[in-house]
Amino acid sequence: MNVELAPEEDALTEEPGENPVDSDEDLLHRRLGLTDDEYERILDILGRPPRPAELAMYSVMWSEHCSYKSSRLHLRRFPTEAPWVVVGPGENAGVIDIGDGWLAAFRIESHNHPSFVEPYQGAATGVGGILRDVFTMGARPIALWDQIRFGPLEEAHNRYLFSGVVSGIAGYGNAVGVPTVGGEVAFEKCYSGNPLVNVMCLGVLRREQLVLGTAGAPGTVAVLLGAATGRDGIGGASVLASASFDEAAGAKRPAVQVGDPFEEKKLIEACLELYERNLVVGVQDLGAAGLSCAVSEPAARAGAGMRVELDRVHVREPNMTAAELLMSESQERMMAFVSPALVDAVLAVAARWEIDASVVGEVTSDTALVVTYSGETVAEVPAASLTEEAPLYDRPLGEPSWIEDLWSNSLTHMTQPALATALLRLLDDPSLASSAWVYEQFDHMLFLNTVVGPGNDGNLLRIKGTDKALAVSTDGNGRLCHLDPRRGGALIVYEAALNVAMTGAQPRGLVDNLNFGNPEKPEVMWQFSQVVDGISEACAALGIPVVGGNVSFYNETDGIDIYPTPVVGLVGLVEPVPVTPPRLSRATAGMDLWLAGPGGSINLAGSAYEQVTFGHVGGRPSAPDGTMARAAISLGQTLVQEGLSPALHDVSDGGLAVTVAEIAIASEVGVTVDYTDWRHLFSEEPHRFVFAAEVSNRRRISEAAQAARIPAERIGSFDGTDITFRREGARAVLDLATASATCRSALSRRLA
Amino acid sequence: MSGIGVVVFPGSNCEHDMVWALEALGAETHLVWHRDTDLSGLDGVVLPGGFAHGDYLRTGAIARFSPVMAPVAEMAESGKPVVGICNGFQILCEAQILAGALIANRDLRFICRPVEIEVVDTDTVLTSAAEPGAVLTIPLNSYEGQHCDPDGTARVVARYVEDVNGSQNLAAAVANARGNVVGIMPHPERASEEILGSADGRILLESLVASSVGSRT
Amino acid sequence: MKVTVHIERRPVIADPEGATIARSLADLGYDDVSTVRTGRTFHLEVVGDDPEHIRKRVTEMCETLLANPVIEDYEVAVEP
Amino acid sequence: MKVTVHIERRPVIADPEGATIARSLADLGYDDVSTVRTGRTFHLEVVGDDPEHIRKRVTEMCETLLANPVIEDYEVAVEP
Ligand SMILES: Nc1ncnc2c1ncn2[C@@H]1O[C@H](COP(=O)(O)OP(=O)(O)O)[C@@H](O)[C@H]1O
Ligand SMILES: [Mg+2]
Repeated sequence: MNVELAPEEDALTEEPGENPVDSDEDLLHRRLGLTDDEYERILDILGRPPRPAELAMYSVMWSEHCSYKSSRLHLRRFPTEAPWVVVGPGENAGVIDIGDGWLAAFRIESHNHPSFVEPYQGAATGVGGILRDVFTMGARPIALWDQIRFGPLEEAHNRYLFSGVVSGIAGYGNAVGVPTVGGEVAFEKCYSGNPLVNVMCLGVLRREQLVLGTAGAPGTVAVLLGAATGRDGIGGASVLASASFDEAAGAKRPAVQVGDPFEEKKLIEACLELYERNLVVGVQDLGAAGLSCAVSEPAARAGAGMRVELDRVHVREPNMTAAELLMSESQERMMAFVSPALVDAVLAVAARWEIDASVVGEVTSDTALVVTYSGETVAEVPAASLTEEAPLYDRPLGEPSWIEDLWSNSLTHMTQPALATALLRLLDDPSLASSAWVYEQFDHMLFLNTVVGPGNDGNLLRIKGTDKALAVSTDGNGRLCHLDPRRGGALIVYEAALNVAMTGAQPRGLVDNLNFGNPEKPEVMWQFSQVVDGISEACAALGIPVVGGNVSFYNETDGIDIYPTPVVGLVGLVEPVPVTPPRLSRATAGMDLWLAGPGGSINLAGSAYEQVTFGHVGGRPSAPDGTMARAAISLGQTLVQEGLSPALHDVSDGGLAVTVAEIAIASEVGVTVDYTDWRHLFSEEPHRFVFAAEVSNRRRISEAAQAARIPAERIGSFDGTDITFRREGARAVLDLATASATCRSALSRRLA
Repeated sequence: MSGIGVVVFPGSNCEHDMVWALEALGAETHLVWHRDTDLSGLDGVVLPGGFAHGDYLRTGAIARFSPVMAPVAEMAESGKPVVGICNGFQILCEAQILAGALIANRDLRFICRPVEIEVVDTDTVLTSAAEPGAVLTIPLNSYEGQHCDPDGTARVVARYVEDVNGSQNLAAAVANARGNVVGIMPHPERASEEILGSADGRILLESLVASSVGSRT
Repeated sequence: MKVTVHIERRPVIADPEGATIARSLADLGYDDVSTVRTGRTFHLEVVGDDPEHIRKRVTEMCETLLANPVIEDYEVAVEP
Repeated sequence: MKVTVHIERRPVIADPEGATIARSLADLGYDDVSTVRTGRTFHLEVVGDDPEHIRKRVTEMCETLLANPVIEDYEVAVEP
């Protein structure tokens, strides 16, 4: 279930085997989504034909979703090291050291296909799944972020998916008692048949509480905790995650899983008590591939084997087959590995929290995974053969024939629009407008840590009992990545880093969620490879380690792939917590408006302006500049830490015009912006941010900018009740009330 | 055991926030598990926010039968402060210790944002320190936040300045006749520090702490 | 035996869900629906074979837990 | 005319709420209840007098809005 990056892994890279076109669909292994070559491989491993339950296990464990067979080779290129990295990719979540014995654990995951099939439950179980990845590490989950993408709201089905997904996140996240403090929402045609639902979770823990997904020494007992096992999402891992939507919609529906946030809440509290009292050797959550994954991965990590008795699994339905029990994706389950002497203590904790628990297996000294059911041996396979020995594909890459044309297809000789109208139109675009309609349905305040909440750039969460705060921003931009996957991949990392700096924090670690089309198409694999390089380059330039992630392929409908849409979640650290945390709402009348960043260049390629105004997506985004990025980040940090600015906002979607308008709207104060070339107002060139500051700080700000080696100039001031763009002779005026009303109601109006 | 008890039901999630906010005011607090039945010595008790028993069946419906609710009812009888916040308010209504019931918000959406409430009755354990007519900004965080009172017997302690969820008489907080049992939908503990956006909730928690100490016998 | 419990909101009590559904039905062109009221159903499997006794017990369950007398009415049906 | 719609989760789909209700009934001493499944009911007032036509329309409404065909079954009863 997690990114396998082990470099020592021998890359026995193959061309993926294609089934003959006349493929006999009745062959069980094909019905389970295994290719003939993969089946051959199983025969080699076992030296005999697999039993049904064994085939079931291989099919889910070797699915794209669980084995990363198409992506592993590329993911190895990510920079994953830094002195503060405690656990890198490969475990359930990445873990970094934030000082004084405190660690932060985080991970991001997608639930795209399930959310398409059933938006409420798909999104809800996505939240449940990412939470388990984090508290499996010993951490208390403190916050969630959701990144959701849909087709245009003009289509009823997209409205249904959007509101269903938002309700699902609210329904599960609020009830499970973990605040959803931020995220991203975007709308593009390419997501119409194929919404993207990604969720990130952050947890904190004391160093001594860190737990890994290992089975421990022979004799260790496997205890299954939580919900009873039923026929939920049977085959979901291999089928839902690898079949494309058009088929999925109808046929796979019975595989829908239902989330139970109440069970998960009890499971969290029970597990945290187990960790506190040192009652477990290791823990593994049950997600995709359910029991198969929860017994094989920990055994493989421990280089051990395991005996599992399926009869002992507590079930919701009678007469389940061994295969069903092994593949079931029933939610809210955890596998704890416990030394025999402590089993009773563990069962007592489970009883106190009112969750079911059953002893289902035991770690053995060999390396075989042996599964019995009603007295019979239903499976006997090398544990590692399900995980480390999963197929690894080096799929062909091909630069798309159309990319050059796309680059040369930029809009030329545009004339200056009516600025007020153009801005209002952008503020009314669902992707740019206020997402308050979304985040006000999420509890984003629980735990009293949310010092900078939704509606700003990065979020800032204080860690009570310390002087630290963690900053998080999640960012993606399918349009830029479509135009240039390599630059796009780098640009989203730079945006996230700048968002984090807008709270005064220093970037510390990154998780990525790579949402792509069909990897069997060379252009898609090329986009994937390019994005990995782009993210790697930006992370290297900023010294940010990648500590985990997730890959979602086959995001296509009727053969049309989505834009390559990587999403990154960046965690930063700030200490001490700023006395007056910066917020977009903190600009006041009389303050200067500053712009920091490389001036000059203008590029509207991939900009919201071209998309919203002309429906145009073309041209080539500018190459990012690592040096300038570092300078912008360090200036942002200085301004916050020295209290020189109460309101900072990076220039991203919609360019300078929208960015400044967002501050004015949030602060309920007018602003006047001086400009020379109107295109400057809509260009989304990277490494730039605006900020509000007291007039008395001018000198110190200029010095700080010089010290950081980045241009910073005053481009206007806050006052009055209008948003005004001024050039000698010309003035464009949009009254704040209209701007604000339009921006705040853009989503609700379209959903009413 | 003295001080204020904060009850933990399976599914509660605001108990630690409540303890944090009360202790910041110098109060002594104790977490009380829902199966505990000995509250002797406690000066007051808070039923915190959250989703007791997952809000299944009806919000608060299952929690009201937890063993702890018997002694909570006795404390209410004896005149000691009993305060329910959000889910705690719902539980007190289900237990019919407070009048009315809480149903889904008018717009059928979860609402998490600061709202303005006006204190209209300062003769209760939660409002004694507040000025009559004081307008406080306190975060709301509920789906079943619409108070309805078919018999019209509820004593309204605070009103929403704007109609946010359809509550009858704009009731944001209601009390029993004696004023020692109060249920409130918005979360005072979430408005207890400037760094979190508002400290308007402190005055309510200070009232609770003062009346708890005052209730000692 | 199988028992079905129907729970209805008392007519005087607001039914935001019903109102919202009626509105969205109208949006979808089903404006011939004048009102929608929502209710809940519980299907119970109860051990025993005396319908009268079982009805009594389930009625008790409604009084104590399944229904909220302040805002709801209920109906118990024991299937033959 | 009055139409009643009953909505049930498909049997294979988990019903955590029903399970939780069953557990608390047992806590209250009603341990003779072996399972609880939850369902929803909608009472519609529909303009018109042709029962067949109305049944058709309401069935449509179930498919599009009232039920979630992915995990739920429904039943339409037009009252005479
Ligand atoms: N789906 C969502 N859930 C919660 N908060 C969201 C969501 N989408 C956007 N937000 C919040 O709205 C604000 C603006 O989002 P966005 O435009 O993505 O910020 P940025 O442009 O800085 O990346 C951010 O604070 C973000 O946390
Ligand atoms: Mg930003």
